[in-house]
Amino acid sequence: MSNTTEKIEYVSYLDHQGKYKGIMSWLMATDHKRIGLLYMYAIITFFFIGVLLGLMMKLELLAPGETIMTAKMYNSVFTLHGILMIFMVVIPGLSAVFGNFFLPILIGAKDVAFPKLNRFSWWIFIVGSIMAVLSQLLKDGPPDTGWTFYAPYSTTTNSNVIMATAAAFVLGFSSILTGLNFIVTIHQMRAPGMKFFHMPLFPWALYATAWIQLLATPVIGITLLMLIAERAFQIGFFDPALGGDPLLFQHLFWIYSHPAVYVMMLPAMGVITEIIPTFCQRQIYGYKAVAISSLAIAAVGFLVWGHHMYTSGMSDQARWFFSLLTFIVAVPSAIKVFNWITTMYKGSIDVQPPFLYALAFIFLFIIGGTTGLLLGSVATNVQVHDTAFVVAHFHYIIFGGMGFAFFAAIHYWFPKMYGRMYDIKLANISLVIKFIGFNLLYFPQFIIGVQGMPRRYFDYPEQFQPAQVISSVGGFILAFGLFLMVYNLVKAAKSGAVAPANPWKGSTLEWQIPSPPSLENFDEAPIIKVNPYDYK
Amino acid sequence: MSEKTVHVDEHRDDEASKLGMWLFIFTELLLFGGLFLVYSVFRVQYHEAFHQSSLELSVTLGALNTVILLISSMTIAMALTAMQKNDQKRALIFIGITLFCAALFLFNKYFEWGAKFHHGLYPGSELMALLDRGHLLYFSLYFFMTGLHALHIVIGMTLLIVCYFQVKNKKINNKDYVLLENGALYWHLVDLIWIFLFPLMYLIS
Amino acid sequence: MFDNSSNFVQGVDSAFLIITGISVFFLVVLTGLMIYFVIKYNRKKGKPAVQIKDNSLLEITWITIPMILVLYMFYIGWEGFIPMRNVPKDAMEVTAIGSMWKFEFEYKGNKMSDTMVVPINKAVKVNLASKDVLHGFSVPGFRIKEDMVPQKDNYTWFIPGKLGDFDIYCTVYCGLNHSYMMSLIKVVSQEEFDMWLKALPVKKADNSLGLKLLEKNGCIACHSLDGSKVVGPSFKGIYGNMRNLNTNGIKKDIKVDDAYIKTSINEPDAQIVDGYPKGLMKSYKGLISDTEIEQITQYLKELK
Amino acid sequence: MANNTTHTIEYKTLVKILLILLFLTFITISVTSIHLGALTVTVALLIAGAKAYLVLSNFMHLKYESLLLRILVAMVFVLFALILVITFIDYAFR
Ligand code: HEA
Ligand code: HEA
Ligand code: HEC
Ligand code: CUA
Ligand SMILES: [Cu+2]
Repeated sequence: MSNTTEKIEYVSYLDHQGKYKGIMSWLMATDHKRIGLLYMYAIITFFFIGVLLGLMMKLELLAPGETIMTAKMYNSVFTLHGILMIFMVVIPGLSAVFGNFFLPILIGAKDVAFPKLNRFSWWIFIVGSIMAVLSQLLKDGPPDTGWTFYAPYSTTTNSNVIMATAAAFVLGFSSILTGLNFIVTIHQMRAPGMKFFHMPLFPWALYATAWIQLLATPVIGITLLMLIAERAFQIGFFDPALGGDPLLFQHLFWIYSHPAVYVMMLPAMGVITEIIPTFCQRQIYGYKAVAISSLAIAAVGFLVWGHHMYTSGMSDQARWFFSLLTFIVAVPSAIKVFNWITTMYKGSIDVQPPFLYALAFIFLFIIGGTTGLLLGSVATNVQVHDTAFVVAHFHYIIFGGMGFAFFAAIHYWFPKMYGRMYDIKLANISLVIKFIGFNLLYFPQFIIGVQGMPRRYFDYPEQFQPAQVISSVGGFILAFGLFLMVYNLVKAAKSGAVAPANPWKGSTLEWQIPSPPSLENFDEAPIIKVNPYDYK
Repeated sequence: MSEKTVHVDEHRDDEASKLGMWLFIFTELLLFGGLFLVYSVFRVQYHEAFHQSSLELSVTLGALNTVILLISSMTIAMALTAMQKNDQKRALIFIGITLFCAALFLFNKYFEWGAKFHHGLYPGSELMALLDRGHLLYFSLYFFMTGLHALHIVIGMTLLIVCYFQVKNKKINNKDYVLLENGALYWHLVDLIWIFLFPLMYLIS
Repeated sequence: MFDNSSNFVQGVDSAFLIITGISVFFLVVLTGLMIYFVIKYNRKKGKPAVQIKDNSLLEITWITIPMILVLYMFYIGWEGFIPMRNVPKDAMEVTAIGSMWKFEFEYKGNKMSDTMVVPINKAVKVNLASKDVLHGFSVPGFRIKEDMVPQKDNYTWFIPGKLGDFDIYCTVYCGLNHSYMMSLIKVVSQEEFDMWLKALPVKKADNSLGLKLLEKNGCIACHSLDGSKVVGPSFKGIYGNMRNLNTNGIKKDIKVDDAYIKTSINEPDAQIVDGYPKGLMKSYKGLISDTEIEQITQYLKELK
Repeated sequence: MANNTTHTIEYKTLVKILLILLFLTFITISVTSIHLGALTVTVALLIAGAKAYLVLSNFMHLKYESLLLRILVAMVFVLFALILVITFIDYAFR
């Protein structure tokens, strides 16, 4: 660091000219902000494909019998929908997009610890995604196993399972590298003087998330490799016909995939924890409790995977053990909800789109989370396992939670990322439409789930039709709301009004710098506050 | 537009690289952890068959490979010591010995696997298909675990070869040797895994 | 208050009601608070925010209360579940066999049925087996569900308390026709049941090698033996019959003989029966030897 | 920003550690060739654990690293042990 600290002229990261020009300046970017945007564009593309597939399923389910596709096609559609949404949208989702963009800024750093590795993660994310797309196109036909790849069906069906699992493997690798990068960044790159407990809470959530990504993902990696080896060489790990044990596959799969749901959820909670204090102009209630509950969720979340297997024929001891731990892992989530709401008490509440999204998030998350409790209780799980009830649970929690948090985040940070402002009224309208559509879409599924409608059903008995129709209509309302939002944001990015550096009067570091930030974020050393949420 | 003088300073943080390497090692440990989990489950179920199958493996060859890996683990640690003492020549010799050991290990492995293949025992072979469950699982795991381990040896060797040349042209020196440190850490990981693989595969008869 | 279609309804439903009750309570209270705060402390009112210090007592309270509540929920859930694992000694045993994509029920004395008939108010133990992949045995009306795992003995049991028909669904995704894998449990009186069981024919042991091969390779999943159309054409009476082929738009009529069957197994896509899609059936080349094909052909000849 | 915090381990120490490791290897092999029944595996694994500890703390310099890193490494092993044990809650009681 020999250069003199001559004052550098401000150039935003969007206009900065480096070694590469044009599109290459993006593809070769090592700037964490550009990589964040790259992830965002890729993920939104996949998200739209996923939504389209979801709507296709809803059309098919409008009436019993075959409506727009064959059973075979339906099976590959929900498989692709699941793979796309889980591995390519929500797992990287918040952490790779907003984590990349804001983690360094929030802790007062210039970039992540390994910028080149960061770029590499994005590349292999794209490679993995291309492989996932290829698995649809290759000769043997699209995979039809569901995103869970349960053996022995996945070891015997003759669709492109190998390609799809290899894609998931590569995507997992990308996720590991992102996690690794964030942990090192948080340990080594905090601005001088910033202790762990001086960090804002979004970095805390990312920290907990990164540990899950790092430690759980290898397990699915090896599991998928074993599945591939089993298909290629007839090794009997999981297929009973070859001497394997299908339940072992389920154990290994969920050892990763349960913690993975917290990879989706923790950053979402982190975002909400940033938004609520800003719009209430009041410091977060119970900072330490919120920070530590993230770690607690991550830690206990590793040990509850068996709640996906209550009816698989596990030992009875394992059933009660997993049920008990599942209930315990719900408590830190409850703590967070209580803290958010208490933060609003005696605040000065400014009702802006990001805040409304946060409220919608809390409402939907409570529904999703508490239906998780019904699933976690062994007796009721027997009734609703593998029914539409589960589908409703995870859609509530994944997009009611993670999805609305994503929207909250994008509305919160949009002015910072692009330096422009969107139309607030339109944002509110689209939120209301989405909220209504969402509940219409998924609430009926709880009801038919309790009545026994199994999931992954292409066709269904007639008594379930009314609920399915309401649900399908809701799907289209939701999609319309989504369209309005995208229209609003794209228009704003192109020609929105210029936004001030701190439109919401936030107190964390990102609001101290110009919008959009310059290449190295801080042209002057940032002022580190002991309490990141100090509004005085 | 003229070149801006925004300087991207040559930021170097050895602590960060080392922490990064350790984290990567964690993921490798859990990758093999998954396999050890599968191994334990099947071993408990097919106790007898695992015993009998392991008789097929040569303890001598396994022990030899253990010794080789332990020695190589020491020499790479010594290479680091040499580098810290600014003794470039010795460092090169020690990396060389390590690479030699690695090659020897792979040679033995080739020999061992070759013998199995020769007897028609390899994944997907007709003989494998005829084995009963326990034996089949044992050999599947044997090939999978030692195969994955051998792959890690190859990766480790590549890393060390890079280190060798970096030491040679002084890119790695006694002021900046974190790459060698990380290469060594990776190599120890390979050793660490073998320390568990050896008794579990060869010594359970 | 609960209907008594089976002995588990009460345990499951009361757990369901209690957990739902607590959940709805929290949902309503928390949402109410949110709305109240938004109105009361709205910035438009112009009151500045009050910075409130953390209060450990409050935090401990709201860690403890949910903790107690979840432990209670766990307890009632477990209580409702325990009986499902304790089968009375005198239960009647029925083996339910799942295969792609149908249920079969084996009663004592090697009697087979494709619906399950049980006498009311008597304990029935259902042994669960699968011939190929995972299936699920779910009877929503009885609140029971357990997976059918190949080569593993799972079981469930129940005491039916109400006459009538109850749906059985396959709940574990098992491939193409997963959503058509359904059956019925008919709960009848003891006398009716005895009569039904007596009338149920004993399954004649068909030891034909060809049939074994068809079962072993999973052909039965797509080709029925009784003339019903499943995924592919039925095997019943195909040998010697005429077939309308429609391969890639080229129509052709052909008589089913040894050679045709052989190509159909080795290269199914070379000759497609009119009305069926290409690529559904995979090639069994290398998996079924020529002698085995002959045995299959032999069996098909006899299947009239 | 040189590496001046890293501890240098003398050649002599490294040789000593290697000798102990070789000795332990020798013990494992001889212990497992006399039949101890179920104990064999336990002993073999305990020795493997000791060897792993030596490699980690000396060859991998963990002895001289920060407390934080040492805790993290321990945490990874504990996590794996927990996962193993919990999986066996299923398998042991089936
Ligand atoms: C983001 C993703 C996400 C998250 C965060 C969760 C969170 C939870 N999940 Fe969910 N789950 C999924 C995604 C997720 N899940 C998916 C994708 C599946 C299906 C996979 C498949 O099979 O394809 C699934 C399936 C699933 C099952 C298996 C269902 C089955 O197949 O039988 C279970 C069972 O226990 C479960 C439970 C829970 C619980 C207890 C939580 C808890 O963490 C929830 C905690 C939150 C709250 C409790 C709400 C807030 C608290 C309050 C408002 C206070 C009041 C509460 C108390 C008094 C405790 N989930
Ligand atoms: C994130 C995950 C995600 C998302 C977003 C969706 C979106 C949708 N899903 Fe879902 N779905 C799954 C994950 C998801 N799904 C999974 C894992 C399965 C199980 C697959 C399997 O069984 O293997 C499943 C299964 C599933 C089924 C059940 C299939 C069956 O069992 O028979 C159905 C049925 O209608 C369905 C419908 C829909 C619809 C209509 C939409 C959408 O069209 C609705 C539109 C949604 C919105 C408008 C709001 C959501 C917004 C976000 C999440 C923000 C995302 C973030 C970025 C933009 C980066 N999905
Ligand atoms: C995934 C479903 C599936 C499986 C499994 C399957 N088939 Fe088929 N089979 C089909 C379909 C669909 C057709 C019709 C299209 C065609 O001719 O290829 C067919 C056609 C045939 C025909 C021609 C039938 C006729 O009426 O002309 C024969 C013979 C046949 N299959 C034999 C077998 C045998 C033997 C097996 C098992 C070793 C088997 N099939 C497994 C789906 C399947
Ligand atoms: Cu059988 Cu689904
Ligand atoms: Cu889970």
